Amino acid sequence: MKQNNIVPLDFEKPLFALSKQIIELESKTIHNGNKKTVENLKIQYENVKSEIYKNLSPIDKVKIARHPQRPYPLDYINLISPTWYELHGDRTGKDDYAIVGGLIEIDGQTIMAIGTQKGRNIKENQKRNFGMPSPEGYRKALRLFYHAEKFNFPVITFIDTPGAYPGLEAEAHNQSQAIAMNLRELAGLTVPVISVIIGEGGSGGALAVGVANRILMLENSVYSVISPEGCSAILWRTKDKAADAANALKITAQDLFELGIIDEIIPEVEGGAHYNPKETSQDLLISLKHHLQELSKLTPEEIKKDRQEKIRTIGKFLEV
Amino acid sequence: MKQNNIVPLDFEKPLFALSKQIIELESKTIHNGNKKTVENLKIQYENVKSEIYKNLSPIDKVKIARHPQRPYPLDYINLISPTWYELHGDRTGKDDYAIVGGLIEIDGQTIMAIGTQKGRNIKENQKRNFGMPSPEGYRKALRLFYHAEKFNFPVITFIDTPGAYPGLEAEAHNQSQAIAMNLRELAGLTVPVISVIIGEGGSGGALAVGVANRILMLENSVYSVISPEGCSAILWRTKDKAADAANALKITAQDLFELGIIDEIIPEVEGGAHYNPKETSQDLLISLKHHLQELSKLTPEEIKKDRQEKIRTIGKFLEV
Amino acid sequence: MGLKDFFKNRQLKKAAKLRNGTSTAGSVHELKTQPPVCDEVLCTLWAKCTGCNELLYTSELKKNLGLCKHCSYHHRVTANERIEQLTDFGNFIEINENIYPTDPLNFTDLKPYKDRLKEAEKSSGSKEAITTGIGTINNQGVALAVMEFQYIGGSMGSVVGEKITRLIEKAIEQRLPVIIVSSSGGARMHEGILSLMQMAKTSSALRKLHEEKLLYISLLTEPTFGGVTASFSMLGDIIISEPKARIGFAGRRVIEETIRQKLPKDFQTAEYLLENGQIDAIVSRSELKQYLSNQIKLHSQNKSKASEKNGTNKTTFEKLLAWV
Amino acid sequence: MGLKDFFKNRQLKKAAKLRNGTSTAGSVHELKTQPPVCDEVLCTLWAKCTGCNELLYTSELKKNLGLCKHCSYHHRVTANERIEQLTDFGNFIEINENIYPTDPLNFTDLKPYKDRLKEAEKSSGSKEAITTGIGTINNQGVALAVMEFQYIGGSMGSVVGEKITRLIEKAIEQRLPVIIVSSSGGARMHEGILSLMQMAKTSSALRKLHEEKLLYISLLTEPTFGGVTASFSMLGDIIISEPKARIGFAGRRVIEETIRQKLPKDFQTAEYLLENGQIDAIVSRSELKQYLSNQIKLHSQNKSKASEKNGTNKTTFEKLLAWV
Ligand SMILES: [Zn+2]
Ligand SMILES: [Zn+2]
Repeated sequence: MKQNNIVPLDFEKPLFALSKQIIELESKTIHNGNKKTVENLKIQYENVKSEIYKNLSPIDKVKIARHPQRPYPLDYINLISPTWYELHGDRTGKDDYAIVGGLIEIDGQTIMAIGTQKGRNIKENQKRNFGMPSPEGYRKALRLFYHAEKFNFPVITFIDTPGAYPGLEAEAHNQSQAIAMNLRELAGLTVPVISVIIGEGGSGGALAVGVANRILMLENSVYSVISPEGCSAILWRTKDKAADAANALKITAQDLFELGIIDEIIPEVEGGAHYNPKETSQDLLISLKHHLQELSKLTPEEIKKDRQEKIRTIGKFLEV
Repeated sequence: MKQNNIVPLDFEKPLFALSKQIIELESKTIHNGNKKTVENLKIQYENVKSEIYKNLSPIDKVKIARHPQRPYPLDYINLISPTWYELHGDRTGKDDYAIVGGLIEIDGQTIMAIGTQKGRNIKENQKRNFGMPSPEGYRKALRLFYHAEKFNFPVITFIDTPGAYPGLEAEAHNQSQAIAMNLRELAGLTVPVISVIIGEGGSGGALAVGVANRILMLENSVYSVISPEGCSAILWRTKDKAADAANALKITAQDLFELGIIDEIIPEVEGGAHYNPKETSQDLLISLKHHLQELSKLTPEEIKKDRQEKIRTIGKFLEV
Repeated sequence: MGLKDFFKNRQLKKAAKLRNGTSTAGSVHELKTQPPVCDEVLCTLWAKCTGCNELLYTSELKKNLGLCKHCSYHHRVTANERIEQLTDFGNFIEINENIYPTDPLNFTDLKPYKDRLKEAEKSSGSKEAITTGIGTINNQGVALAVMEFQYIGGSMGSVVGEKITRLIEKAIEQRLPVIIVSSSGGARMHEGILSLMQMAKTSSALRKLHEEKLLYISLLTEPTFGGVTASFSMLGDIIISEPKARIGFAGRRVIEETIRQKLPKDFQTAEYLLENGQIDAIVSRSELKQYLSNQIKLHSQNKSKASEKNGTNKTTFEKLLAWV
Repeated sequence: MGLKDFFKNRQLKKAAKLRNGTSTAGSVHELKTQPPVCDEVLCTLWAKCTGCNELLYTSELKKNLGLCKHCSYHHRVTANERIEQLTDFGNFIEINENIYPTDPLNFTDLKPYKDRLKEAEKSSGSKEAITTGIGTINNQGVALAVMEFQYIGGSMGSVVGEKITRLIEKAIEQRLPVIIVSSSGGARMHEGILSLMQMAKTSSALRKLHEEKLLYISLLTEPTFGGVTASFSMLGDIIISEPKARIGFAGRRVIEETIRQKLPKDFQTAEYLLENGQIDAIVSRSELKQYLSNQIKLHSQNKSKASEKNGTNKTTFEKLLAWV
């Protein structure tokens, strides 16, 4: 019942209020026998809680996915690997901190881990540009993809980004080409690639590190061609229809699973991974191990073919 | 005898003075019979001329190699190929005009031509940075090397550069790595590479487009690990010993041929290629055709091996 | 004979020619049997130049490939017009023309996606935002895709992705160079994640094309943005653009809102891209066919040297038809 | 027993150990039979820290790997000291130690090159600007090259180029990772074009290593410039640097003269390079051996999984000796 300094989301506020009430009442009633009220409140709490979290709307999930305390790639890396050797830079002029990459170990096997990394506070977000990569970030990732292929490292990407950065320099340095090259070259890798959407999967900026043999999503993460707000602004011609857009776009893990885009949903603890990063990371690790194990049975050419065939089939159309 | 608006170099001044004298005298003596003097002067002219050009010192050749009217890559390309499709840009943020690249044709075969390009005047030199490439220029060249390999185009590089640009942005964008990558990747190409030093071969900045199966030099071009002026400043601790440095460094085509670095010296007309670019370009074309023909007999793997073995043997040391 | 009649006649001739040639699954391209589709500007007698505001005869503008005779501004042309401009007379056959969009997400914003599709077909005269096919350019075979901006802003949904992918696969099968003419606002939101994934699908197909060492020329035209630029459009061996075309990843307005400053006037123009090393050349529409033709020739003659003994190098359209 | 004696003793032990092991062509590394070579600063009792000007016991400084105990400034160490710091006790054997410089151009500036060579050998205690060999790092075999800045500014002439090239060839032959520790002012002018061409030679060898998918870690130390940076130094799969090391292509003064402005203070430092995406990490000397060891392990364990059944993965130095 203790919320561990978790910042409540709007739809969680009734729950937090109840929790506060219970705690207050409990401390008061230790010496008088008013246990019955507390018991009732606790039952009420559980009911409210299960109702809230059972009926999360897509836009609620967007809020959880963007929760400022949600675990980021470096948190998961820290929780699932004994090793972390970060490798920096695109070699041509910039180290983009919105993308991190380096070596981790799973079951004594070396893995190239890549993540789009948000900051925890204003200062860190200035450094990491709120998790919005520049072309140099994608080119760093590409360098590390090649590195992984050279040394036979499977690649795991952790995705949590609002999208590629829409900035002047980003355009001048050819954001489009940086993303496009990653799409093409990821498609051609002969080592396993597993992508995990851990928060926001923001359009092309996410896909640029998300062309994979297996795509996993955390239960409360979202993945979309455009942000609900952006979609609302364009199609509804107002910024206020983000919730409608979130519904229409089919962006939740459940939606994407049903559409056949993703391979597995990793469960989160009630309320979201930020309530217990450790538990979520262990579930994630089990899943990663499983998929790594499966993919290890394939030859390099089969791994590449597996990925390309997976991508090839995506799309719905009518052929007469 | 007419100098075609050629700017004289210091050691050519006696020659230009004589020439002027002859022309003046000739026009005066058309109606009086003073032909004898003119005849004598002409004989003197020829003697002076052959003496001057026979005894060019290394620093004289440096001056010819840097002559502002010396033909540049685009001049030769224009003179030897019916086709010129320039390809621009490194795809990541800049088109460096100090390096030009594109497709030409020789004997109905497509060739990737790359050149380090100086400007003819101040404005053009601002654009082309006096022929000193930036990292982006070398990366453009690298992109075109890969393009050439993909489509089975032999590569011809025309080299005339004081060197890679020593600038702040150039360092920030990793000039070193840009050059180094070109060295490594040129060594690995499976299509023929022929390099021609047509003017100044300035150190690593020249070598970055000069790792080749065949290295040719125009008769009055130079190729050096450091400019004579730079060497003088460092080793003589004065800027005035450039001539001595030019001697010591062994930088002329003749020197490099004797050292086994280059494969052929392309003759220039007396005084230098700028006196007759057409003639020099035709000699160059004949030579290029010859080497292309020879290299066309090799398989891709043999072409690569030929280049690597050529490079492998360079160096003088004592092994006991 | 008026100009309109001339065009119609010419198309009917082409259609006849094509019909005689084809006996396989590929059907004749729409262009060949219907009158040219015009947007409002082009179909009135006069049009105002977007570049210089001069008034132009629309018929003359059309004859002039959509270029203003005063300022050379390159007006947008339809996919059909583009195909006509680029390929040899009568030598283009559409493939996969019977792939239609669906509404996989049951998407409705202010209007159902299904309705938008119908309207788009009606207003653009095109069945989707792209036409793909096989044709010849100066007697050289080519796999050609042309996007239709009039169809929901040339947006890429499942159909565009599938058609491009199949075209690339066909090119690999037949050893043909690929040319894609882009004009798009980006991914088609109404198909959600499925449209995003078309970026991966087309890029993955291009990875195979790359491995096969076949030429891919990407032509960028006004405007090319978003998921299209960030996938197949920027993956050309050769990337060229028409003059003044606006090309970018993010839209100008979004960037200005993000960075809170005005952008330079030439930002995201073809000229800006050339300056910033992103494209190989800017080619005027009047020289485009020759440019493409020469590039194809330059990129095939070295390989073909080996096979010279097998006879001529030229691709007859009849040969191509047999492949469709 | 004084510290000096301790060092000497230790080296003699190593030498003995090595001699027992080696029966092939490779001879024991110089380090093992001669007292450590000190430069003027290190051999006096006290030294002034380059970083903070504090006075330090030279013996203590040496024991502390050359790091200042006050400010952690990384003082330059000799190639021999570096080898000692990185490789396992006694487990390094020099190869190609009998390659000597010549004077191919008969070069004389204010002084004949021949004289400079003699002086350099004397002042540096090294026979050239590099030492190459095979050793182990935490029981993992490695091909190691360490440049000696004291020898004509660590400049690369024919010998440096040849030794690096041979080391890489040896690594390919024996399937060993390569580590090169750079410290150099650039190419050696006194060998003219021959020194320039060593850039191509070493890079060409690295191209082969790359194709063989063997690991190459480049360690940049104070200072690394010119033709060395612009060839093998910048071609590492992993490129790391010691803190505050100055690394670049052109020298600071040359750039300031060219662009006519002052450069930022941290320009061309390791920290600047990291910020500008040019290196993977800055690693303190005290953690260097462990870092290298872990990287080698990380880069070999996936491959070795397949060969697990063939027994242990560890490289004994004896195995390595047999290869030299
Ligand atoms: Zn106009
Ligand atoms: Zn200190």
